[in-house]
Amino acid sequence: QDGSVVIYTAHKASIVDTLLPLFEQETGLKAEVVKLGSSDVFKRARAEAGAPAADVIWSVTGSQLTENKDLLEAYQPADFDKVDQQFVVDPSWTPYTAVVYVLAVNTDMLPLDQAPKTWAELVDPKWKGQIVSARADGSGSAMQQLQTVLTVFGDEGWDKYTQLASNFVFSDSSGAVPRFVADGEASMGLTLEDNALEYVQGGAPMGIVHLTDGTAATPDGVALVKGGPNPEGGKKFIDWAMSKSTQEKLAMDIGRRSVRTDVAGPAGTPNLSDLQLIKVKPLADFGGVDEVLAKWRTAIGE
Amino acid sequence: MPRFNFWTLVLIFTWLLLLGLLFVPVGSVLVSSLYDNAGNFTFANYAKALGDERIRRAFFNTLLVGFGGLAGALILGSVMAFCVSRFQIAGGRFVSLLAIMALVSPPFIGAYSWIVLFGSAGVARSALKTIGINIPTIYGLSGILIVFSLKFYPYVYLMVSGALSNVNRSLEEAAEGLGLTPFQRAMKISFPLVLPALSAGGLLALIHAIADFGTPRLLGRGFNVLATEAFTLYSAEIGSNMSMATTISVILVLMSMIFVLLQRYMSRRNVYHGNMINKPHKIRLRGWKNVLAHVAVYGIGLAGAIPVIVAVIYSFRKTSGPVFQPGFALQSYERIVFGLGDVVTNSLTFSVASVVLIVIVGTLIGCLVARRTTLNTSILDGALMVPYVMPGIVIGIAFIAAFNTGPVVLTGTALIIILSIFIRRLPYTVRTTSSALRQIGPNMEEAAISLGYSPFRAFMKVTVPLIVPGIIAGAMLSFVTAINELSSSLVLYVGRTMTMPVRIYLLILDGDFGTAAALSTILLLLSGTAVYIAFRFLGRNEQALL
Amino acid sequence: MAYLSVANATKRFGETFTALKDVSISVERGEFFTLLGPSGCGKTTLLRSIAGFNQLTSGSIAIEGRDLGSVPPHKRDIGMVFQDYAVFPHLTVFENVAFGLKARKVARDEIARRVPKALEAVRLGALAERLPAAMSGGQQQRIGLARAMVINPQLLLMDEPLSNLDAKLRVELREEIRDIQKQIGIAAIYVTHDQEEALAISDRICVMSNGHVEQLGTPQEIYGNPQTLFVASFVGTINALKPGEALTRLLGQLDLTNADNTHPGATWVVRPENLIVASERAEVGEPQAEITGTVSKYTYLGREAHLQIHSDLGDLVVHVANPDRTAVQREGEVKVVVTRSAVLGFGADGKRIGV
Amino acid sequence: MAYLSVANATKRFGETFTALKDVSISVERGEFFTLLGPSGCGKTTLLRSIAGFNQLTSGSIAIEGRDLGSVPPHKRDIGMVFQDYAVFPHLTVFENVAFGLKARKVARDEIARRVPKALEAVRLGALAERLPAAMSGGQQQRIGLARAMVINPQLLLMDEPLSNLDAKLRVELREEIRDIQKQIGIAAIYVTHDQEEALAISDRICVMSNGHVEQLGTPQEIYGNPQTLFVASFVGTINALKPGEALTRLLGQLDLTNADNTHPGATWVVRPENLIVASERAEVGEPQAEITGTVSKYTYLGREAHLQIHSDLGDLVVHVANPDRTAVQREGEVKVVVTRSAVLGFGADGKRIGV
Ligand SMILES: Nc1ncnc2c1ncn2[C@@H]1O[C@H](COP(=O)(O)OP(=O)(O)OP(=O)(O)O)[C@@H](O)[C@H]1O
Ligand SMILES: Nc1ncnc2c1ncn2[C@@H]1O[C@H](COP(=O)(O)OP(=O)(O)OP(=O)(O)O)[C@@H](O)[C@H]1O
Ligand SMILES: [Mg+2]
Ligand SMILES: [Mg+2]
Repeated sequence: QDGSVVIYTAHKASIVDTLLPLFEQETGLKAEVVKLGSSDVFKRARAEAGAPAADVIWSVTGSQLTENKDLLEAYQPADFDKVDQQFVVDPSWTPYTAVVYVLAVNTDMLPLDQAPKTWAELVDPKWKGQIVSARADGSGSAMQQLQTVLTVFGDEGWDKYTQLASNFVFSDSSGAVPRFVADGEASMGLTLEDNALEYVQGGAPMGIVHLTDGTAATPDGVALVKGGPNPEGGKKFIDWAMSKSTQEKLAMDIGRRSVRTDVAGPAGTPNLSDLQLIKVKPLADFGGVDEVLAKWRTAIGE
Repeated sequence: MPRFNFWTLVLIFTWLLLLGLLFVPVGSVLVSSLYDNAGNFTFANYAKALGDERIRRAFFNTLLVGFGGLAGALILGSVMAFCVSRFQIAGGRFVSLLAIMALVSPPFIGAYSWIVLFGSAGVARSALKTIGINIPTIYGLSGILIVFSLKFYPYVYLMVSGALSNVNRSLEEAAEGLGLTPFQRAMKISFPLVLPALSAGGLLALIHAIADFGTPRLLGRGFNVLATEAFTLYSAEIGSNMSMATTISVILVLMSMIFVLLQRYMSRRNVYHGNMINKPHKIRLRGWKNVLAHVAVYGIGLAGAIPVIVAVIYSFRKTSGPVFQPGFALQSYERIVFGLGDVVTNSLTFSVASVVLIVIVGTLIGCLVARRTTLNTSILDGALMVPYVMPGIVIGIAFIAAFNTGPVVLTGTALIIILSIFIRRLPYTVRTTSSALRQIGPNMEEAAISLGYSPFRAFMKVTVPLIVPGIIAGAMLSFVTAINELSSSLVLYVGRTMTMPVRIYLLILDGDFGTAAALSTILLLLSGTAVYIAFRFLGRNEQALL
Repeated sequence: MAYLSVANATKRFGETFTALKDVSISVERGEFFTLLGPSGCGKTTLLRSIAGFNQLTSGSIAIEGRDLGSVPPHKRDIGMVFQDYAVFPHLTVFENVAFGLKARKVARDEIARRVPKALEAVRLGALAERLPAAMSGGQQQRIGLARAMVINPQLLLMDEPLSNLDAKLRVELREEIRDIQKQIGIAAIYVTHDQEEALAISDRICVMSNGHVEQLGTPQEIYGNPQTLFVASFVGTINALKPGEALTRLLGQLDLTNADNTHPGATWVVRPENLIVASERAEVGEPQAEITGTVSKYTYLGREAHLQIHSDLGDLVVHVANPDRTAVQREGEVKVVVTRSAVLGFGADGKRIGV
Repeated sequence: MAYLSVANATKRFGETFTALKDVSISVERGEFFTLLGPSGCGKTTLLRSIAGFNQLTSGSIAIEGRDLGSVPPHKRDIGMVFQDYAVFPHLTVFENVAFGLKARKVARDEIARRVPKALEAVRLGALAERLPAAMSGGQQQRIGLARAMVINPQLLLMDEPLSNLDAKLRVELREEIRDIQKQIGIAAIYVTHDQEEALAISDRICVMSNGHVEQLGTPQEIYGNPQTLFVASFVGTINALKPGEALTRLLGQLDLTNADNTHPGATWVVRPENLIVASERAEVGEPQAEITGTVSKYTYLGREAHLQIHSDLGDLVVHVANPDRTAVQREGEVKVVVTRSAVLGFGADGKRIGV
């Protein structure tokens, strides 16, 4: 019906519950949310491609948005000029938050000062069975980390990754990594900053390490669905999502990093500029998805 | 002849149903495995799958966990069924309830609970370590097999205990009189006689074991099976490969179909009608035997319910964000109160509606299949096994594709979810009904017919009352699985039609275990209440549920 | 025209086994017709075919000339008593018996009247409210009987309905069955393994063996005038006389030499009760002969006793009536008198030799 | 000491119904012991209690003095034939019969020898490979019998094992049973509803009624000297003489007036076969009397015929042996002779009056 926007999102329920009432208040539109796993969003959108039901896709990994740009309608929100341009990849979607990749450490098992600080240290065989990671063939973030390693070590990339992988235990999803670390199933885990932050704030014995020889930061994005039932509403939503007040709320209350240059990072996190951010090379540079996955399988010994 | 007409109508109706709700939608999805990304017809996906060393290993691993899980489920399920149906077990109903509850183990919470207890830093494992007992972690093949056994034994238990309590008592007594110990007697007489039920229960366990990806994914630590492969290919954020995922699903489905047909072939030759009059007594055991039986029954029941118990306990733990803190609180419940009414109502209405449909349609089809054996009904019976073995997510996707546009638009409605649950769970009731029917000799119906009842009325008056316990047990199983249905509704839900399992799943994705546990506990409570009502309903015949 | 007629009924199970071979019978309205035969001869199979539960391989069944081939069982208006009782386990005795009446839309108060009457008839009046599981074998059998009789069907089919009852009750119940049957003029087909019962109760008997009809006739005909060796030996007992010199001499004394000569390989038999252990000869005006032998076994049976006598015609069994009242020789040498009409001859094909 | 002894066995079903009341019996090794009684009197219940399938409410069962209370059925070394056959449906005939032998770890070749012998004994040799579902009722019953006998148990319990067989086969099989039983010296308890069979086969008979023992004794004692009215009427048939002037006169003629006077309300009965339709009187030296009446019904039964005679002592049934050989009056007025020893008296409590 009029005035209602259908939003597919991979945002956590708690975030949705915090933010959406604001949207409805501010715009007078009604939001109808379908919350899904990040990979399910596009499966759903693609199945419905004949008669799309969604207007907006909200907070989904940038690489996925790019991959499915045929389903998206390019739209530049009002405040586009405030967006940190390092995160802009494709005109079909707009960066919405930045995701920083970190190492989470269980401080009961491994005091923070003894924890590795670099990828190079992580490769050490003494960490065998101590590093939780999601699977690169399932999780986009694990793939990001793989790409990071490959980028950091250059030609030696696959060798190093193979050594690193022999220290891994795999979790079923990237979301489960910090939980494994917090529970003590393993002492370290490769995860996302905001995920780990939640545990730290929740009082888990956990510390966060930003690896000094290369930390990746990638955008999550928001985009308009091509042929959606209420494109105007969708655009309003994107404008709202990129607005300064929303982005501030996101950073302050929720702990995610804004892509706006005029919004500071969440409390207790280093500034982006203080991190050794590297520009992660795209998959294409390593031979494309299939080849990377094949090499990855060899690397993890499957 | 009127009977011909009636059953012919049922037959035609069933075929239409399958056509509309299954073959057309699902067929188009499956056919996609025969096209490459460019849209050309090819067998390349299959060639690739078969040629891939990794998939071959997954294939054997699948068989390994499938049959390992099957063996475990058969042992646990039959031991429990035998004890409960032959011995007086204090609180027998409670045990049945435990078994049913084990089926209500909400998605993903199950395996996680095992890690909480027996992972590297597992609570139970650590506790044991402090008293000097070192047990291995739950990870790896043996862990998967243990969890599968405990997860799927209720299927065997529910089917077998029903059949066991219908075995003609004289047969067992005859064997005992001939000098067989009770154990030998069980092996040589009781179990062969309930083989159809045993194999039906075993089949359910087997199919679920080979289709389950959550457990191997969480506990496998590198141990891959076809289901995890398919799931990974399907759900990968990067490099997802729908047609390959579908290809593997098809392989999985074909494999399951083979087992289905095998089971049908096996049990077709073994149809023994129970004697509904001379039912077995329950013996009161004494001394150590009594203790042993109780330990076995409660041991299995409680072990199977561990995930549920852990979930309940964790739902009351104090949390801070996703992190559990010492002490107990109702925080998790407070957090789900918002919008709880809607999901509860949705879950209840969807599952009740689909169960009502399932019971009516399923009973009719079950009778058709069991009593009118023609080539047509045999094929129908086989075809009905397709939704039985079809991954829910495939059905969900297929439904969206089929009902999003075109003549019937259903996406976003409650009906589409109800129909998807209906078609997925229909085979259960068909199975339970037809296996209950096969226990009843045709002579009762013949007696009624000779007294002037048309076959249909004879059936309603004599056979149906006799299989009502079976139907109710089947309905309960359907209800419990329907209210827990996740994989297809996850694809089909919209904001208005969110159900509890969907919400639980999403909470788990968010890592919000406490809240998920709270919602699971409520789900458990609802399922438990339904089961309890069913118990009350069958009040004077508690055997019925066993 | 016969009420029920079965023509050339053949029933094969599987490829090879033929349970009924070309069976033709006809039953009149009001007739009490019995199928008699050894275990496994096809009695149940025939009965179930008439009821419509077995499809005949070939042949036809008609009631009043109307072919039943396309009439489903429930429209045949039959009452059937099953060999394995087939009592409804979920219904009380009363409900079991009322079951068929309900199908016929009999009024509630009439049911309340007829059922107790039927239960009384089978002596189960006191157990109306019990469930079958709490009843003995014979009691269950009687439920099945009452259930079939109470509906007054046009055709009452009974498969060994009294096999688990004692003689007393059997006699009582078969009288009841007969009474009701005659009274409402229905046809009844009764399967029994009990020759005496068949003789006592039937208007006509059909003796079957191995799937075919051996002889069809009134009890007198069957017993007194058996047409085949099988019937003679199955209904009642016989002493087959050992071939040899002694037999030839005996047949000579009885004027049967001719018949014997024209039938090579014939079997000559005599019924045990037609042998008379006596000093004096019977008074009838027909040829008679005396056989001498020694008593080898004596069996007391209440109303009669059986003597096994060793003679040169083989071991002969002699039935003596009222052993308590007459002094029976239990040992030593005895003389047995046999009359010409007591001796029956059967050719090598088993068919009766007319004399 | 008796081989098997049951002492004061009582069995209650539920709160109210008592199926066995204080039953005590003892069976010797090598003895053939029969339980006889009307349907529902508790025969199966007693048998099942001995086998250990029923728990007695009170009382004890012992074999060779050893109490069986705590011995589970499979250790009792019994062979049991069930009233409902209880043939294993998933096993062939051969496997059914071999079943108990395998449990006893009998060598394979011995099984291959004994099973066919047992199957021959029950005339099922040709059907060894069939499944029970494809067999007739009587055939299934015989599987059960062979299965129980082949193991040569110490105690053979048979619950109406021949109820679905024809007389011929019944006689043959009961001879087989007896032979085997005597030969290996086991005790056998046989439940039957067939009085004649009980009389023919048993060493001793226990007549039960309503859960209690009426009389225990040899066949002669049971039949010839019944101790209660129930036994007299259950085993064989009786004519109860109608009280009145005619009876008083008859008793007077037979010298029984005294006995009648000391037992008010006594019942006087006479067995049908002890009534003689004759012109001349019997020759025995005891008091006899003549009853005059008219024939109201004639029933032909092959070896004998039954006459129903209407007289002022009530309707009397008379059995006539060999109706084919003797000319029996089928109508009109007849005279019936009765001797003093043929008349049995029972007091108001059903107990026999000694005379
Ligand atoms: N489970 C039960 N509950 C209540 N009463 C029962 C039960 N089983 C049997 N009876 C009753 O106990 C009595 C004795 O039963 P039993 O089976 O011993 O009889 P029976 O002598 O074997 O009779 P039949 O010759 O008909 O088989 C019967 O009147 C029967 O109704
Ligand atoms: N389903 C079947 N398949 C093959 N043979 C069968 C089947 N049913 C019965 N028979 C055979 O057919 C023959 C006739 O069986 P039927 O049941 O008619 O015998 P019956 O005369 O009733 O015997 P009984 O007196 O023992 O009950 C038997 O020899 C039996 O073995
Ligand atoms: Mg039969
Ligand atoms: Mg009995």
